[in-house]
Amino acid sequence: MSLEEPISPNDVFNAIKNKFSNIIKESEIVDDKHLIQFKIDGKHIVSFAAFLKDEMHFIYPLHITAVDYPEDNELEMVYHFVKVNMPYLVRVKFRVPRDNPSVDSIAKVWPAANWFERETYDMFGVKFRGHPDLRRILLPQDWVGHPLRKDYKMDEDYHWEKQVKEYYNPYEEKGWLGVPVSDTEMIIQIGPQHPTLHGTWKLVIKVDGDTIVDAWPDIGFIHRGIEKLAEQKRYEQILPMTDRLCYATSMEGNVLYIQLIEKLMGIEVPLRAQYIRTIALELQRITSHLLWLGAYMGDLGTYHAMFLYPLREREYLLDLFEMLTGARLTYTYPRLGGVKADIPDGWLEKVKKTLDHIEKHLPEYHDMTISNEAFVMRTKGVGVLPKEVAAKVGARGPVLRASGIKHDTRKTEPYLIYGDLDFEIPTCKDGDCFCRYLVRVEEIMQSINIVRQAIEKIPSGEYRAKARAKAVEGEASARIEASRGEYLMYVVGRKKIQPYRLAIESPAYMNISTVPYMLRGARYADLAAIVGSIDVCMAEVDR
Amino acid sequence: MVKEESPKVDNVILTTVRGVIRKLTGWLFDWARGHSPWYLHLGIMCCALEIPMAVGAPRFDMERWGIFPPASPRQADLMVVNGPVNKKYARNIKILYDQMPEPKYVVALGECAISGGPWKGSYAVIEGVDKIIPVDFYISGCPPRPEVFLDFLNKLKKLTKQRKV
Amino acid sequence: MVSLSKVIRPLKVTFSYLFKRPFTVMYPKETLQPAERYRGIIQNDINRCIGCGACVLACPNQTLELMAREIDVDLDFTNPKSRMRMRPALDLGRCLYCGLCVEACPTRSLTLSKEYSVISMNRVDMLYTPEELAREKRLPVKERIRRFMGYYLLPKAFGGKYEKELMKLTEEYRAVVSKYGKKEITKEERDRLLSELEEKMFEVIREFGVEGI
Amino acid sequence: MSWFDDMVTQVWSFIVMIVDWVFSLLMLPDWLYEPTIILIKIIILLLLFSLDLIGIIYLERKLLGRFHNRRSITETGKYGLLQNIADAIKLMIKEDIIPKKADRFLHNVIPILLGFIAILPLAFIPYGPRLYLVNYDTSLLFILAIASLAPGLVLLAGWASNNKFSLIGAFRSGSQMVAYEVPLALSVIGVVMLSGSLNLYSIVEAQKNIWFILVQPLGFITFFISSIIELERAPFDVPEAESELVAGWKTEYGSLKFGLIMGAEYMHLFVTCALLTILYLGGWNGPDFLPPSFWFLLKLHLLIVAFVWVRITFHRFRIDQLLRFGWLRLVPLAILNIILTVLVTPYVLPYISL
Repeated sequence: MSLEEPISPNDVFNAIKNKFSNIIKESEIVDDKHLIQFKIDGKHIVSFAAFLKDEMHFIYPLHITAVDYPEDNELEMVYHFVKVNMPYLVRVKFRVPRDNPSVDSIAKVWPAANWFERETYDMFGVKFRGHPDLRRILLPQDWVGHPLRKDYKMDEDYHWEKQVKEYYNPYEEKGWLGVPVSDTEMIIQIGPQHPTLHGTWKLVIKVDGDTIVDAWPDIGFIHRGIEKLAEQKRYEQILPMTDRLCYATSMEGNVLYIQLIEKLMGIEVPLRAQYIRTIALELQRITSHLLWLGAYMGDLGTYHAMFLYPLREREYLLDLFEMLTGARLTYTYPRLGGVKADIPDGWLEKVKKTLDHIEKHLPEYHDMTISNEAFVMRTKGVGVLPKEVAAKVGARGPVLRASGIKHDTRKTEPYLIYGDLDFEIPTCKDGDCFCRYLVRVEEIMQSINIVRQAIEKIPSGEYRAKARAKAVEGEASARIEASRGEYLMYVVGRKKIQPYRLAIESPAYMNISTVPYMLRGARYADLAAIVGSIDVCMAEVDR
Repeated sequence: MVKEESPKVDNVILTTVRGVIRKLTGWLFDWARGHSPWYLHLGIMCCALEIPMAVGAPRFDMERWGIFPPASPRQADLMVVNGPVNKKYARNIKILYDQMPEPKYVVALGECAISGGPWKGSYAVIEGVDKIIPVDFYISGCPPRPEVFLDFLNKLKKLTKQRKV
Repeated sequence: MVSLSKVIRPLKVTFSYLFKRPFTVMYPKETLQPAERYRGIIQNDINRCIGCGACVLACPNQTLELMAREIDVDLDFTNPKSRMRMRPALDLGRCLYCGLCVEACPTRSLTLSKEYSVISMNRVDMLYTPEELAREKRLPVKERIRRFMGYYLLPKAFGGKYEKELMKLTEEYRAVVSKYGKKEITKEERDRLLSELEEKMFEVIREFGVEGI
Repeated sequence: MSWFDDMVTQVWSFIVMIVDWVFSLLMLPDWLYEPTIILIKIIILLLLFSLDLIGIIYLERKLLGRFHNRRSITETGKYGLLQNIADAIKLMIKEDIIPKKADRFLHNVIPILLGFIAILPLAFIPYGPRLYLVNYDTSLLFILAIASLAPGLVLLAGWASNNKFSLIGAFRSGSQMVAYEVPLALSVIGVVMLSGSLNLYSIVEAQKNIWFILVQPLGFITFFISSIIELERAPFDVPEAESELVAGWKTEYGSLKFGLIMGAEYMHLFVTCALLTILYLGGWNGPDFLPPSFWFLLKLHLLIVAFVWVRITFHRFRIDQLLRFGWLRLVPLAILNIILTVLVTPYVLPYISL
């Protein structure tokens, strides 16, 4: 069974069942929810993961988190796994005692799980035995308490006033920077506010002369605790928070959240609403890629012409979104059972005209980049992520496809109406910055082609089914193909109108964790090209 | 010490001359400060896509008001905070604020910077930038339209007169 | 060697832009019309509003709060039965412009306006009393703070340690008003207690740094 | 064309008449007469040059806008003309911060020295047939010598601001500038061979009926590219505003010092474009409907448009690509250019009016 060879969910289910029959307590395959679920005994998670990775060729652990049940004094660990061209998600759950829980870490088997386990330690206090570098990831290192536990008191005031007054830097004191530095090496901190980092995260680099020896990304500078806030708000009130998840693509956060709640409550969505959502998603993908193109070019050369041409095209698309939803950036447009309001008349013609305009300008972008000697010299063969490393390390979306792996949720698990639209998935071979540019521009053309097909086939009909949020017992997990990669949300519903636990996994979170693998051995001046090519959206990473 | 001469005459001449100079330079300095606000953008969250990016883009061009985005805080005099400030990032904002030379203004842009916006009540977010650095102007909007920032730049001269720094 | 075509082609593209019309909208003279559905600052028609509080519940950020109107000043706004005569007030410093309250309003009195430009020098300008929300008139800073005494919007507007102090004072303020509502204290005694609390609140706000007080 | 000469002579004779009147009034000694004339010439030159400097900065920012398809600087003054004056005044009234452990004296002196180096070559550039301050026989050599002082000062600037990043930036820009004086000088040899003299005035004289760019296209390209690198402008601004160094060696310089450094950068741009026009585009030679010095300024500003055009289209190079590009491509090109001129001169000589 190679990595990309399609396989039916039942064979996977049976293969796993008879391999691990002794440790599996419960196992079920739920067809309408596209889910294979196992409840296993926690001690064998490492062998379970190793089997999935080596024999079954699963591509990466999509998400690792925990749910806190204080009444029966237990924490439930939830693992999601994904296989290319296998439409069902594999969810593995097991219980762990609540006071100082400890679990075997699968980071050795799958380096992609490294950051998820650090985050679960940060938020729940679950100690992962054998984890290479178990530190807090989102909260400051000297934070006390684990916020996502139910009994976490929120008024414990972290001493940020003291920090502000005396420029006290916890890192120097705690000495996590105590990395062995030989005489020719130097530690450089590229601070949270820096033009090339496209957002507020810190990159600590160990430089030997001009080559980078090692790199440690440090995130959490806009961590807002969305998952904790979501537990206090009703289902409709969480909607405005989801479009501030990834601000460049807020429609994707909205549609994913609404689809998750519809899956939880079993609400049917009329066909026209599905068409409107697909068109909005694909337009949002074009906007996000154009934004990345502009920011990346501005990164490679200040005041470069290509810094502003894509942003000009993006203005046309923002006007379209303003006509459709009422806001330029934060839409809150989908509602339970459909969308807030129907398409305004004359909107579809305007969309067609805008897409023709963008298509007319794409060859101009190619002239300025592919046939521009300076761009080719800066990006060819820079920041290479080979195919096997990309799978192991958990790169997502365009970064994964640029390394040659043809994985796209729109094809593996067709949601909305992607099933009956024909489009291909662009991939590239050698996984360097130049390939990532090619993959993203090709994706713009594919999205234009998708929107055109959807506009022809859009049916008339009502745009929203009668549906109200109600308290539902159960859990659900939904995933879509966001512009930065595979995007997953997992919710546990209890008797109340508010979600008991809402877990959000963002693709850019994993793409940032691949930065050290690209930077090792790269040249110091290539930092801008490599970091820029990942298309990082920090609000989605820090949640 | 020539004391007996009429001190009033000297004072009158001195004060009028000094008054004229102060008036002229006052008007000139305000005009200069109003017309070349070099801004230091922090680019924290969604407002970063509206104010520095969309406003710098060809459609709403902020360079028409003379904004030249310098790279280092040493040469900036308008600090635009455009996102939520969380407890891990507070220290960096204070350092950047102190590095900027003296006639400087802080613009709290968008709901997150004014009052923590949608994240009020979260354990990690500080409610409003004015808890860390003195804020001169509040611009509401989530995110505010690019025209609002252009409106602000247009009125910057009058606003700086009221806010004597 | 540097292949010549890879140098000439990009130069040709940028040269062509020298003669194209700039794409800039000259803001003060030509302004872009916001779209027909644009979500600007909300607007409330005081006569159609029945004070049901559906918008207060729908708001994800609790930026709306029911407030006694200017005409019946000494209404006891603490007991829930007098809700019918109260109208929503807004704190624009925390409003997300998401439009959920407009959808929740049963009598369609809350609508979205096309205005979007709010630039102010102090934090209190962002609090909108029901009359200001209906675009009737703008109160000066001192009157607006006095109107907001006793409501939770005022302490929430400042946040941090100011919010804790003001919240305590607001609780005392509301206790006095409800006592007067239940006829336990006389009008003069109430006014004396309230003016004391107002002085303390102004002290805290002055420390926060709002001009014009 | 001659109205311009008459106007200049009238103005100059009027000034000389005033100086004589002042001398006779105040009975000043004779030896003082010559220096005051030179002093007045310098003052006039600096006044005109600062006007042109503001024009250059305005031209560059407007061009940046037009290449980006946007309209930049329209709000200050009539068409934004007063923008640079506003910037200059604002920079004057900013507070001046000197880093704690930095070398105070050097930190203050270096921007002034940089400005001085940028202004000095102005004296040797012939703006018109009779419009020049000084006419030395080796003025070209002098200008190239001044240009080679800049890397030393940049290194001192980086060291004086006591900041790890600006020190790295200073090393890089120093190495970059030193590396590119070699092709600069080599490409000039071709012109000197053709015109037979180091004096800028006679070089322009030699180009009366044939511009050296037609004879020396290779020399023009190498000089153009190496001067872009010398000025640290966009496609090659590796140290300044590079990804990991916030603003290269200019990080720690605050208000007026930053203004001086930026001004020195644009003055250096003016001097380089002047050199380019004199060496290759035949300084003030041009058809008769315009006075000669207008031709000189027109060509100069067209070259500034070319500099901005290159800045817009190409991305920034890495430091190693830059140095490899310099040593392995520019220097051989320059040497090839010299060899070619040796072969070509017998055919070209009759056209050159010595």
